Amino acid sequence: MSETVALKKDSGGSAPGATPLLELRGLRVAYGAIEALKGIDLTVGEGEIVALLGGNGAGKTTTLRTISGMLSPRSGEVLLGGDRIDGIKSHDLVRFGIGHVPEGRRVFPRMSVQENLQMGAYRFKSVDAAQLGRVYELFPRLAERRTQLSGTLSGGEQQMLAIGRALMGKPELLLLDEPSMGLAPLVVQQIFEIIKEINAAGTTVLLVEQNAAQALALADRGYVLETGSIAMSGPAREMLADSRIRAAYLGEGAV
Amino acid sequence: MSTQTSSARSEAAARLRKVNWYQQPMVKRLFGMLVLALVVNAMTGEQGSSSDLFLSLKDGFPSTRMWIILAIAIAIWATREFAAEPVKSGSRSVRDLVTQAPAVVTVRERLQRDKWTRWGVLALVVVLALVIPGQLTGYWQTVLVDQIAIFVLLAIGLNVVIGWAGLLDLGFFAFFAVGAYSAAYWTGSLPVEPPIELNNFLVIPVAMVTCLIAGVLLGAPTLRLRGDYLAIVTLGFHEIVYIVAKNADNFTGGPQGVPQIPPFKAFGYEFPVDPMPYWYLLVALVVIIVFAFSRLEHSRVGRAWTAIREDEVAAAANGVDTIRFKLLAFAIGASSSGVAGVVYASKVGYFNPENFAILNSILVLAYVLFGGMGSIPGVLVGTAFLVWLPEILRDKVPPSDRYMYLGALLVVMMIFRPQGLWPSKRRQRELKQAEEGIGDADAMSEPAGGRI
Amino acid sequence: MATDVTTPVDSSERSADTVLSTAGVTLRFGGLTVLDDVNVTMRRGEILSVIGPNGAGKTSFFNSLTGVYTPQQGKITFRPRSGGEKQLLGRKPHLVNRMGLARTFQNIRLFGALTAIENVKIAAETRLKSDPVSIMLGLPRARKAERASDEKALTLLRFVGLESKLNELAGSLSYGDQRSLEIARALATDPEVLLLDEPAAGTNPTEKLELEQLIRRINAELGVSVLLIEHDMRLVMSVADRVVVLNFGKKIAEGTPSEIQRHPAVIEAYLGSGADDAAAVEEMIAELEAEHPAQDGADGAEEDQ
Amino acid sequence: MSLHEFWDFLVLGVVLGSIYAVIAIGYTLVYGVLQLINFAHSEVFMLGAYGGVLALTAVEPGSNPSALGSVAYVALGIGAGAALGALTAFGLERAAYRPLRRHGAPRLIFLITAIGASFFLFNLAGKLFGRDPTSVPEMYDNNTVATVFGAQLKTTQVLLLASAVVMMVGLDLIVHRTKLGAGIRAVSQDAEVASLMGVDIDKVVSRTFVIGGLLGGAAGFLYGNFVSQVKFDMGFIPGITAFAAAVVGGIGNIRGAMLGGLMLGIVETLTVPLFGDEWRNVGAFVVLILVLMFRPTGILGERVGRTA
Amino acid sequence: LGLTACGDDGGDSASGGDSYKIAFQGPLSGDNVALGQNMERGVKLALKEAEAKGDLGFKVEYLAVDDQGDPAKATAAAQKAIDDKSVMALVGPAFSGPTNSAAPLLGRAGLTAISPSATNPTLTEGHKYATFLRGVPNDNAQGAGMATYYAKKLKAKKVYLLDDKTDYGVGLATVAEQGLKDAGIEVVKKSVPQKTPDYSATAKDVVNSKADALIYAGYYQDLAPFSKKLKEAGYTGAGISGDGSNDMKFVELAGDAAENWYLTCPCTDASVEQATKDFAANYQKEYNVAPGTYSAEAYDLTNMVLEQMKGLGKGKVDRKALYTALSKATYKGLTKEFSFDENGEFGGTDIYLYQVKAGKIAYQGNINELAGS
Ligand SMILES: Nc1ncnc2c1ncn2[C@@H]1O[C@H](COP(=O)(O)OP(=O)(O)OP(=O)(O)O)[C@@H](O)[C@H]1O
Ligand SMILES: Nc1ncnc2c1ncn2[C@@H]1O[C@H](COP(=O)(O)OP(=O)(O)OP(=O)(O)O)[C@@H](O)[C@H]1O
Ligand SMILES: CC(C)C[C@H](N)C(=O)O
Ligand SMILES: [Mg+2]
Ligand SMILES: [Mg+2]
Repeated sequence: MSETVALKKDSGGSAPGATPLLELRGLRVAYGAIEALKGIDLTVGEGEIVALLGGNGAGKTTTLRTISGMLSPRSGEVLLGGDRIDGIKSHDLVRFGIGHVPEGRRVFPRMSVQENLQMGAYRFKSVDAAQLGRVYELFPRLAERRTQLSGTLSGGEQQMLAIGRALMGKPELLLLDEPSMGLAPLVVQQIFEIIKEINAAGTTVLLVEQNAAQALALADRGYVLETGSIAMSGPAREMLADSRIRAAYLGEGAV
Repeated sequence: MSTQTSSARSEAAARLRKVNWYQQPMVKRLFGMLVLALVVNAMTGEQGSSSDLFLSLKDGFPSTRMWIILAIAIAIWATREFAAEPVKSGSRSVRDLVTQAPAVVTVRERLQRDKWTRWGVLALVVVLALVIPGQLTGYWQTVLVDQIAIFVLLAIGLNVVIGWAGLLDLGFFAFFAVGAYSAAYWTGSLPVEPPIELNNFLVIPVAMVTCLIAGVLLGAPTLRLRGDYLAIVTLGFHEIVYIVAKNADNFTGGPQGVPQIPPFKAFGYEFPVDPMPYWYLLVALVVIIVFAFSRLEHSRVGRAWTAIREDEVAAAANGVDTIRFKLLAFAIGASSSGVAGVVYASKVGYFNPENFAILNSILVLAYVLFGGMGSIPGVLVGTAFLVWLPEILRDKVPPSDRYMYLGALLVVMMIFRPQGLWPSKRRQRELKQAEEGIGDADAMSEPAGGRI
Repeated sequence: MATDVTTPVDSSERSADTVLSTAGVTLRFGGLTVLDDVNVTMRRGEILSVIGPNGAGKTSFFNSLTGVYTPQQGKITFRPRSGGEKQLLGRKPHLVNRMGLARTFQNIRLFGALTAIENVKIAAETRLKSDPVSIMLGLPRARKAERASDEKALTLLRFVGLESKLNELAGSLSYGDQRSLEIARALATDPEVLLLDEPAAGTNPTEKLELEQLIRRINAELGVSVLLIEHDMRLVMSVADRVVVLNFGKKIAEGTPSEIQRHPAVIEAYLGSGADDAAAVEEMIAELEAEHPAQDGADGAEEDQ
Repeated sequence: MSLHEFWDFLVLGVVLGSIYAVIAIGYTLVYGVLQLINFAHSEVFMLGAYGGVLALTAVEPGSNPSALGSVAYVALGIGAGAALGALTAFGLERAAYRPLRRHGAPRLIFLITAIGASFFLFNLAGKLFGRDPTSVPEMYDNNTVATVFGAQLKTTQVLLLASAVVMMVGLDLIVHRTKLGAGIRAVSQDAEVASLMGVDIDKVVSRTFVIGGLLGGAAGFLYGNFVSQVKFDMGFIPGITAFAAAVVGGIGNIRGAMLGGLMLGIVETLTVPLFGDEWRNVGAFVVLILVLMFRPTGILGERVGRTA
Repeated sequence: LGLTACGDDGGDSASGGDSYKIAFQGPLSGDNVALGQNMERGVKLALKEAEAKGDLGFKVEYLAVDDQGDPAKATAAAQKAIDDKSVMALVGPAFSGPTNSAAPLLGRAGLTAISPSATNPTLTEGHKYATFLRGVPNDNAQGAGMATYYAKKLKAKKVYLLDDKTDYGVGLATVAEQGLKDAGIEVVKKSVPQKTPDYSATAKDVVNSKADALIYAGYYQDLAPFSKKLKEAGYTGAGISGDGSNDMKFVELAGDAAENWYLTCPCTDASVEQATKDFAANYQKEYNVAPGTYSAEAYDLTNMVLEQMKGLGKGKVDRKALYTALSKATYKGLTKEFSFDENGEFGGTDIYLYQVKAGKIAYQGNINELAGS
């Protein structure tokens, strides 16, 4: 019922789209006494790639987990296409077209590649063969290893599988948590390429990355999270040029 | 196009976000209380009968008792829902009055700071432990010696294995049996003659060594197994020891058991039937063992155990000889269990394989966890309490229902206070971290997947 | 098979200087060959980096060196400073560690519920003698050992810059601190060779720079040889003396960083046009800077704790 | 032991083993989703037995029911047993394990809770239904149905074997062919991520318990019928053996549980003529230890170790 | 902690001299409770009647001591009676195993244990338990009776002899084996411990052994499933079991499979024998069931104890005196005349045979007479 509609990419790509697909308003999230998000506001326009940057423990993962319903906010709102979705459990949220590729890949190790992909389509009555074909087209490596147990895949292959699995749910909004972590340079490039392709095909992307340079090179806009608050935001290209960003996240001239 | 889908989405979102009346926590809690009331009603009802299976159900549902219990349940629920604040603040102020009173605070601080105060308190506890039981009736003295003290000794040993080294041992009681049979053997009470008959006191070290060896023999082939597997293998070991005790009639005397084991004798003094001398002996043993073990806990050995418990691979990679330390834990635990076996055998004078039924291993484990795994005071208090409880219940509830209450208590305790009565600091931290999703609080195995 | 692009080193010099060498190491899991005839030689005092695509067998190589896995074939020889030769193949992990090889893990593995100093002490104590009996009796020997391990742990924590967090729980430290702690713990076993598995994964560029410094200091100040697995080429290129490249379990190249960077097989299998990509980003930045005259970024990096 | 006798005992072993197999599946299923040794499963089994007997007592089969009547009674017994078993398992999960799951309690806590629940349940059953055994009403004439290699197969044995096979095949289909099965497998491997795929964890866990309960309860009734009496503490020994069987087969692996169950049933039964009845449990546990020594994760357990 | 609170909890309140207690020890919970209950009711009935008559001059109360039929639990249970200083005598322990473990304690405490049913022959050997008195013929008689019956009456060729590994079962089986062998009968002797859940393999073994007769030396709770499995395995020979199985509960549990089983007992059927008819009626009235195995014997022994207490007189009853009196006394009870030799052993050797017929345990009469010897 909530089939994703392919949208053309906003040609301008710089400003938030007219219709923000995702909106966070004053979001506060805490683990027990520790407040990990201290009231953040963030929007992702339809068709955009937005990069969320920040140091370790800044709260990036927490943000994504809150959006996909694994954590519930202490206060604040999460809106998807204008509707409040905070408080909805993650397994229900899947129906709203949110795909989440978690930190550290987390494939189902004792299922084959194909079974993992089928799990991605769990929310549908049956697995859409065409979509499966598209994913295999996007990741020919996975097609080769259809029957291999995914626990024995290499890190990069697992990352591809995790993304492919999320795509099987035909998400409108794809949340990616550090997709380049622990991957070989070549694979990192491939992954970024693929993200670009997915986005071009109409999926909106919220990308969390440590690898700031590449993330910003890819994204339309960016946010920087520092200890639970948004420290900076703006068009990606401008952020790339910002000297503070460059000092802190591109490793230039520091120390 | 997208307007249509988005309106469908709005509806779905609104529906999913809506909390129906029956989903309200308050209502759920009411429901829970009602179910609980019915369970309590079943627990406290008439003893059923195998010739009329419906007797107890017919009698209890419905009955006046049922209505009363339901009313109480609803009253408790209502107090919690509607008058929680006054009650809580009341109890808080009482607690503050007690815990924050200047006198209490200074005492606590002195306890924390001053080593000598601590020693003083400990000495006082020991003195009380020596004096008070003298005032009890014979029955309770017997319970204290035959059960509480013996189980305490066992629990301290098992605590080393599971609380410190994190090895899930479901067959611990088997070592107790080994100790008891050693005592029987070396005092010449078994069908087979020992090479020389020993004084019971001398049997203690012999039994310790025997159990130590048994511990190592059991441990060596099984310690490479993952936690859960270790559990079932040790359970199997216990079963095997039990069955051998029962069936190797020519050696163990079989199910008829071992009669007439002589009591302790020293310098012409023979321990009488009276439990008190045994009590002093056991207190001495407990004090010595507690003293030695707590030194161990805060030494490199204790730290190595913790390391193994938390991450065996990392421990080995940092030079910790994991097998050796695990065996050490097994052996130490087993030998203290063996001591308990000797004292028990000498005290009661008669035992048979049923004394070592498999349920006991599970019980000791429950005692350790109830008290607070890894914490010596916790284990002492928890075991004493749980052994005492069924005894006191004997007169309060139908005797055969006692273990029903024990089981219920364990479940409630694990849900509301999983760290145990008196947890160790380390263990509490582990639990807290486990709750936050960092690491695994027991070495039962590598986490095979995510947490649920 | 392996294309060795280094200028061959004088063999006598090599053997004299070698601290660790593998010969024909082959590891299989079922039908899968994870390491295939791997020959690697590490010189005393160098920083040697192992790179290669995901699943190339780097971690498995570490696991084989440290006794976690036992390769089916091959020889692993360790030459301690004290002289002699020791075979490591098939040795248990703790014994390998005692000989002088220490490691960290790809996914940090600390003892989370213990404090920072306790973590380090556990490692330090494996080098000290005190038996359970003397501990239980509280003999002076045991007390002395306890003091010694305290001191050693303190020194090492100071070395990695964690002296202010001695009594914090390892599990509650920040990611970067956990990394440092894991390294300190490894160092506490007095290794001659330190094996680091992707220490820079998941850290940001600033933290990477700090890590780079730490690795250099370990190498220079403590005289420990370092074997480093890393995907971050910037770190590898700047810190490593030499680089070994694995692919599909085979060594495909070996050489200095700059040689490796230009090695066609390595570029194809591993680096891709990554170097160019980075360059492209640089270019783009330069362009942008030209457009918007540089902003003042004086109050720059305040983000790291 | 002559060959003929061997077949005799083998048949008995297979019958006993198939019961163990069905119980073992309950352990393995729960272990799969919660990594929990559900000690209380033996009580699910016991209550299932009582469930069947209660239902039969309520309808009171006459002494010699007709053929059709026999079938109806057996079906009623199995159905009621399965129902009470499922209810017990469901209640257990709700009341005891779910709260623990909520605060991510470590597995040891789960284990002790399970032990506590087990104590509670079997003593409660003793309280409700009396502590001495109740006989299972006769539902059919226990005739010889077939002869295999000279060994006679009785109605009871055929009934048991057939039901066990049906249950096992059914379960295998559910787990490998249905979405619920996919959900169970996903939750067992990574629950959090499963929920990201749209799997409702609570529901899956709950249903897993219910399935295990259905099987355990039905097996309980069948076993009660097999040994002709039910008793409040009847769950303990078959429970432990079935648990061992699950481990022998490789815990978490459903087919392994079936294999392990059969194996232990056969070994246990063959021990009787070879060494005497008193050693039967030793046989099972010796097999357990031997298997684990050579295959530390059980016969069909996973072999992939974790990379450091 | 709480321990101190229970100091005043023991219950040694009485012993003023006008109130005593008589305890009964046996399985009152756990397995084989029917056997314990039969006796407990006999004891209670005796006490109740004495109270109603009111000619004792002091009050006598009842104390239940539950050993669950388990030797391991018997010591703690007996301790309860020992600790209660107003307990003057203990009827029981009911089973031989628990007697073996508890009697030493009772002996040291000087508390008389007078058992209506513990039949293991060795219990009285060499007077090893100082205060144990047996009020029943021991299993030398019962085992021999079984053997005689098989040899003479049923002319068995091969007997499968199974014991349950309890003191009672082993004792009985040993005697029976001897008797059978003396009569030239082939014997296959095996043991299956009590509480074995599944008897199908053993039943198969019985059939395979081609024995034409079977002796089960154990209690009803195990015989019931065993007999069912025997039937299922196609065993058609004779079966005989002892007093441990002689209870309606056996028939209830085993159903059809119990048919034709012989049961022996050193006890008579209270409802049949003339002397106990009144007792049986009162019992029936009080408990709404017919008296069971050893109900009447327990009743008799309780009365014997009461008589001796009365003889000692109010205020003069103590454990020691009572034991001395009892050990020398002769008492003519409803079932038989009770007296003890210097080991505390009972004099008689009469064993009676019963058989399950049409779902009832039918009394047959004295076994030796029936066997025609
Ligand atoms: N399960 C948890 N329990 C308690 N605190 C947590 C938990 N998960 C995260 N935190 C804390 O919340 C804060 C934000 O963590 P988060 O994982 O969102 O950071 P991040 O930006 O994703 O970092 P990284 O780059 O390391 O992935 C940190 O201080 C972290 O310690
Ligand atoms: N215990 C094991 N059982 C089976 N296969 C294994 C095992 N350990 C590693 N492998 C396989 O060996 C190959 C090499 O893995 P390894 O972890 O060594 O790669 P890596 O080079 O460290 O990769 P990455 O850069 O992603 O960490 C992979 O295909 C992996 O699946
Ligand atoms: C009550 C009786 C059946 C007891 C049995 N005669 C025994 O000695 O144990
Ligand atoms: Mg993160
Ligand atoms: Mg790796």
